Amino acid sequence: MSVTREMFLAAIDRIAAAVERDFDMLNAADGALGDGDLGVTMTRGMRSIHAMKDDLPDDIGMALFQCAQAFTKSSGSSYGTLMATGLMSAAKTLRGRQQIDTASISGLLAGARDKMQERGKAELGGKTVLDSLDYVARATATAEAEPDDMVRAAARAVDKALDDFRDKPATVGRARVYGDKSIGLDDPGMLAMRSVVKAAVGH
Amino acid sequence: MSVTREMFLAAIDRIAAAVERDFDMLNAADGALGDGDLGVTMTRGMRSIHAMKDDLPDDIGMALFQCAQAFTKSSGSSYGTLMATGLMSAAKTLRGRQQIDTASISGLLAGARDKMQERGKAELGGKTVLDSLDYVARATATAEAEPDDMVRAAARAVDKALDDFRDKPATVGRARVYGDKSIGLDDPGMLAMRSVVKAAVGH
Amino acid sequence: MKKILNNPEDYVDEMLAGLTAAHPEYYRLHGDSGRVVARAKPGKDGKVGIVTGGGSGHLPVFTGYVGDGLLDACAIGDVFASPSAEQIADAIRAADTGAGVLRLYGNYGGDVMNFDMAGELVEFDDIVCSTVLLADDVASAPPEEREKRRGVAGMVYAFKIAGAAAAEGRELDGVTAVAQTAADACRSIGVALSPCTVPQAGKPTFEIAEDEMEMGMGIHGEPGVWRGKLQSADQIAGEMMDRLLSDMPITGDDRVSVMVNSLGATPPEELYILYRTVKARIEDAGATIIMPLVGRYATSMEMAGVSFTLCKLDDEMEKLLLAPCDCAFWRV
Amino acid sequence: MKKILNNPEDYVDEMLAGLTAAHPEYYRLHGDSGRVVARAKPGKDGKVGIVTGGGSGHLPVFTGYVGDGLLDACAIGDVFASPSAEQIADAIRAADTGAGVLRLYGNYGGDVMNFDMAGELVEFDDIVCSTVLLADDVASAPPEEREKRRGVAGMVYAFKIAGAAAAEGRELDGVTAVAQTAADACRSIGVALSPCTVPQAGKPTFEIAEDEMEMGMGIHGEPGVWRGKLQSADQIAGEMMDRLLSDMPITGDDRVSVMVNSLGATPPEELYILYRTVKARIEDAGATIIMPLVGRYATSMEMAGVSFTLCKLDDEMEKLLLAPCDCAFWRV
Ligand SMILES: Nc1ncnc2c1ncn2[C@@H]1O[C@H](COP(=O)(O)OP(=O)(O)O)[C@@H](O)[C@H]1O
Ligand SMILES: Nc1ncnc2c1ncn2[C@@H]1O[C@H](COP(=O)(O)OP(=O)(O)O)[C@@H](O)[C@H]1O
Ligand SMILES: [Mg+2]
Ligand SMILES: [Mg+2]
Ligand SMILES: [Mg+2]
Ligand SMILES: [Mg+2]
Repeated sequence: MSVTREMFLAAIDRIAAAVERDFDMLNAADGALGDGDLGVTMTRGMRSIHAMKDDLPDDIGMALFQCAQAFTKSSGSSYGTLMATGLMSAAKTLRGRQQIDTASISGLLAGARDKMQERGKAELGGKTVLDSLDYVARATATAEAEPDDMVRAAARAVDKALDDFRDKPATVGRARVYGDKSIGLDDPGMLAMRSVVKAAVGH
Repeated sequence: MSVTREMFLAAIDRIAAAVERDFDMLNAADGALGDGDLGVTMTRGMRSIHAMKDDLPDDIGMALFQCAQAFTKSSGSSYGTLMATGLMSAAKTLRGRQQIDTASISGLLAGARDKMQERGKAELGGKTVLDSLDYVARATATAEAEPDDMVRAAARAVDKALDDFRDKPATVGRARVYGDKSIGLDDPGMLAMRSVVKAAVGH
Repeated sequence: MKKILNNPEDYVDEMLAGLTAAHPEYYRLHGDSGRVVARAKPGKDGKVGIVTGGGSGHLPVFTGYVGDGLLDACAIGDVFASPSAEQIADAIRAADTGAGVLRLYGNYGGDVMNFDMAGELVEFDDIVCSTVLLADDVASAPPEEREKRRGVAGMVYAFKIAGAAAAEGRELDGVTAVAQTAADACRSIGVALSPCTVPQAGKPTFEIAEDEMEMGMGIHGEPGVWRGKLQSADQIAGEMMDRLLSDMPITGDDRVSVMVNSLGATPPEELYILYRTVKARIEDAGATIIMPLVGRYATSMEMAGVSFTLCKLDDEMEKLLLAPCDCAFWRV
Repeated sequence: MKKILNNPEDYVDEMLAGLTAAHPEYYRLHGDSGRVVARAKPGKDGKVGIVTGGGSGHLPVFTGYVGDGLLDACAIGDVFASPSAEQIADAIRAADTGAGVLRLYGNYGGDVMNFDMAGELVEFDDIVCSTVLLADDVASAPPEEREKRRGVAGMVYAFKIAGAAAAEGRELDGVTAVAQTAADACRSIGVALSPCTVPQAGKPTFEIAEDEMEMGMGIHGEPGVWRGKLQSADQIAGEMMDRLLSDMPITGDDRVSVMVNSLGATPPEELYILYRTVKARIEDAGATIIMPLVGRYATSMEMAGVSFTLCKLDDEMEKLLLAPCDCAFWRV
């Protein structure tokens, strides 16, 4: 099984719609632990990706590379840069392909996680988007290469990551200065990744 | 009849005590129509005059000149400068004398009024200290050269000046910007002159 | 607004102690009043002296502009209060090198009395004095009563132009004449958003609602022309320019300098936003802008607000404005 | 605090439009993002480029220090937000004359990610980059975690010293090395009295009572070490110096520069009152003060408060600090 260009473009539609829907929620979550711009970052990035959707090259690697640039161009906020970093990593691996083998998705996510970790110089377990990605990468690895299983696994993983880290203190980014005040609050980046993943898998 | 050095020094004691007593009243009155420092100006000036009292020369003109300097040194506020100007004018006339002929007092006050008017470039009738002085100069001119009459006349004059101008708008100095808001309020400088005159004549 | 201070009584003396300690190459205290600041390197003999003075709380005005190609000495009083005649006389003595001294200051009643009296005091020292008053605040009196207007940021142009003329070696009459020309060529207007606190008074100079501004308010909180809802930067700049240009129209041949000045708390970011409109309005009139000044040139401590000053230049003033000057707050 | 602005979305772009319009001799916009400011007169070929960047709202930091003997280009983001990697890459391209580019900026997570990514983007342009991070805020992490500290006003010293080294014609390694030495030689601490408002957020960055101050608070309102009653100027300056000197002791042979910096609304009068104590504390230690900087060098718009920065100089840094520089906000 594999993700075709059509499925990929459809996922873009769903993610773009999801971040518009979650605009206020993400700004508010980031407002509580940071500068309150995460909804802005996500909508800016996804809008410009959505705008160039039809001109995206057939080479899915090149397409992902342009999606990455959409984020680096549209925002200087950490999350946009991290998204771009992750997309760039997948883009390199997929360079020359027309579609994505579902069996390779877990590896692509793990690769993105690692590059984003280098970029942000943060540890896993720090209550960040990295942990969401890590959960999803592992869940999709163990899931059979059956699309439906992967969808369910990915959706469960982003929720579980939030549940597991909610009561831990933030240790990274602007949220770090809140220390224990952040206990009980969801990490905004993990919330954003939940929106993205669930929309991507059409859950 | 004439004012001797002893009477002059006693008057200094009474004026110094009066402005200490009226410190808050004068600051408050000036606070309502200006920068609220008139009590400070008067006490600073009278304190330094009082401090050098015993060293004042017998020449009453020279003595008044030193009193004028006490005001120019101790304050840059308008009233201090006007007091100094008035004292300076009397000092010039009395240069060389050991005492003040009571019959000359009205003329001394009129002379001070005129010099202060030049200094402040303000008209008579503008609701300022000039009007208080003007009233006192006229009252003491018509009063017989009998000390007691003059005392009563001077005391009445400073009160009458306040009554006559209370309901006029301020036209001069910081109070000017208050325009009609100053109607009903006493001019701080006229209040200060009342304290000085009544203490001077021991009323 | 909160203030960082010790005993309010010591605010000015401690400020001057810090100022002279931080910049000994520019400033020194003169005389024993502690309120007279003179140039660390006095002007050479025969140079006309220029003296100013007024209340504290307006840095760089007044003290800050003592320097090369600017002022020779300054007497300052308590916050927003005139220095004494004796202190001004000391400043005049410090500035005199035998060529006479120009008294160049803002038109405030108390200051005028004290500068006049100081002039009489230094007559005994055989010092010749001249006077030029700044009266550039168009909001403080109508054109027909121009002589009643208050002096505000326009004095910075007068300091600069007169200072350059004196540095050139002109005589007292010449320096006085060009200072007067500069003073007459300046028009200013201010807008206030929030007050400042005079240390000894301990309370704000005025009250204003969180969503209000006051057009034309004076730097000490003197009432302005209207108070109303806070407008947009473009609206505010537009009205301020309207008021300046209706008082002193400019045409295609004019060369003007313009100052966009913060009263203290308003940050440079906002001054630059305002400058867009200022520049457009002057260039729409076809005039040419010379050396625009955007920053904090004449303030009221932590007051929020801005003032604009237009200075219409002739060739002589332009040359003098562009001439070198050097003090701790301004270098050309 | 009230702000003078138009549409909050346009705050930064309008500020840059005004800045470049007021000072075309110093600044020009580079590239099409509208957020990259480069020197009007670029450094001559072969000169190492120096680039900085960060959020808006700190004038003169960052953009203001683009100039002769200082920075070559700057990328700035929205107020208090990092510029994008693409914008930083544009700034690096603007600054490059073939001799490589030093990225010299403050230690904030978002900025670090974007400067790193920008470095990867310009690898395709064959531009060699080095990096020096400012981490001078002693209140933001203990000495054993120095690398976690935030960069604040100390960057002004690093800009000046690195800029002079580049102007001297040193190579990238040399400029980078002395920039690192300067960054390591700086210690800063801030105290906040009142917040500022980020235009797009529309509300103050933090709340604080009318009679309170916060020691060690960051320039974006990051929590400090304690919050309590507003103290006297001498007490505040004393504790700030205690904290700086315990982190970086100075002795009799030391030559140090010190910056007494207003965060915006706090007027120079109060900085000079504070400077008395700063000077006394340094001289009590027997050290010598070189070129004290008292003024507004690194701000947070209309925030009230101050920061102190100590920079311990060696002969090389002292020479570079005293070397000439020129921008619209600072001239040496
Ligand atoms: N260094 C980092 N490493 C990994 N994730 C990070 C890092 N910094 C921030 N994040 C993630 O990004 C989210 C915040 O994104 P964003 O609002 O764009 O940051 P900012 O606006 O402060 O630049 C955080 O909730 C966290 O999940
Ligand atoms: N130009 C003037 N001519 C005459 N009297 C004046 C003048 N200016 C002020 N006064 C008098 O001085 C009083 C204010 O004195 P003061 O508080 O010392 O003024 P300020 O503090 O504003 O310098 C006024 O009430 C008025 O009586
Ligand atoms: Mg954010
Ligand atoms: Mg952000
Ligand atoms: Mg008064
Ligand atoms: Mg006064």
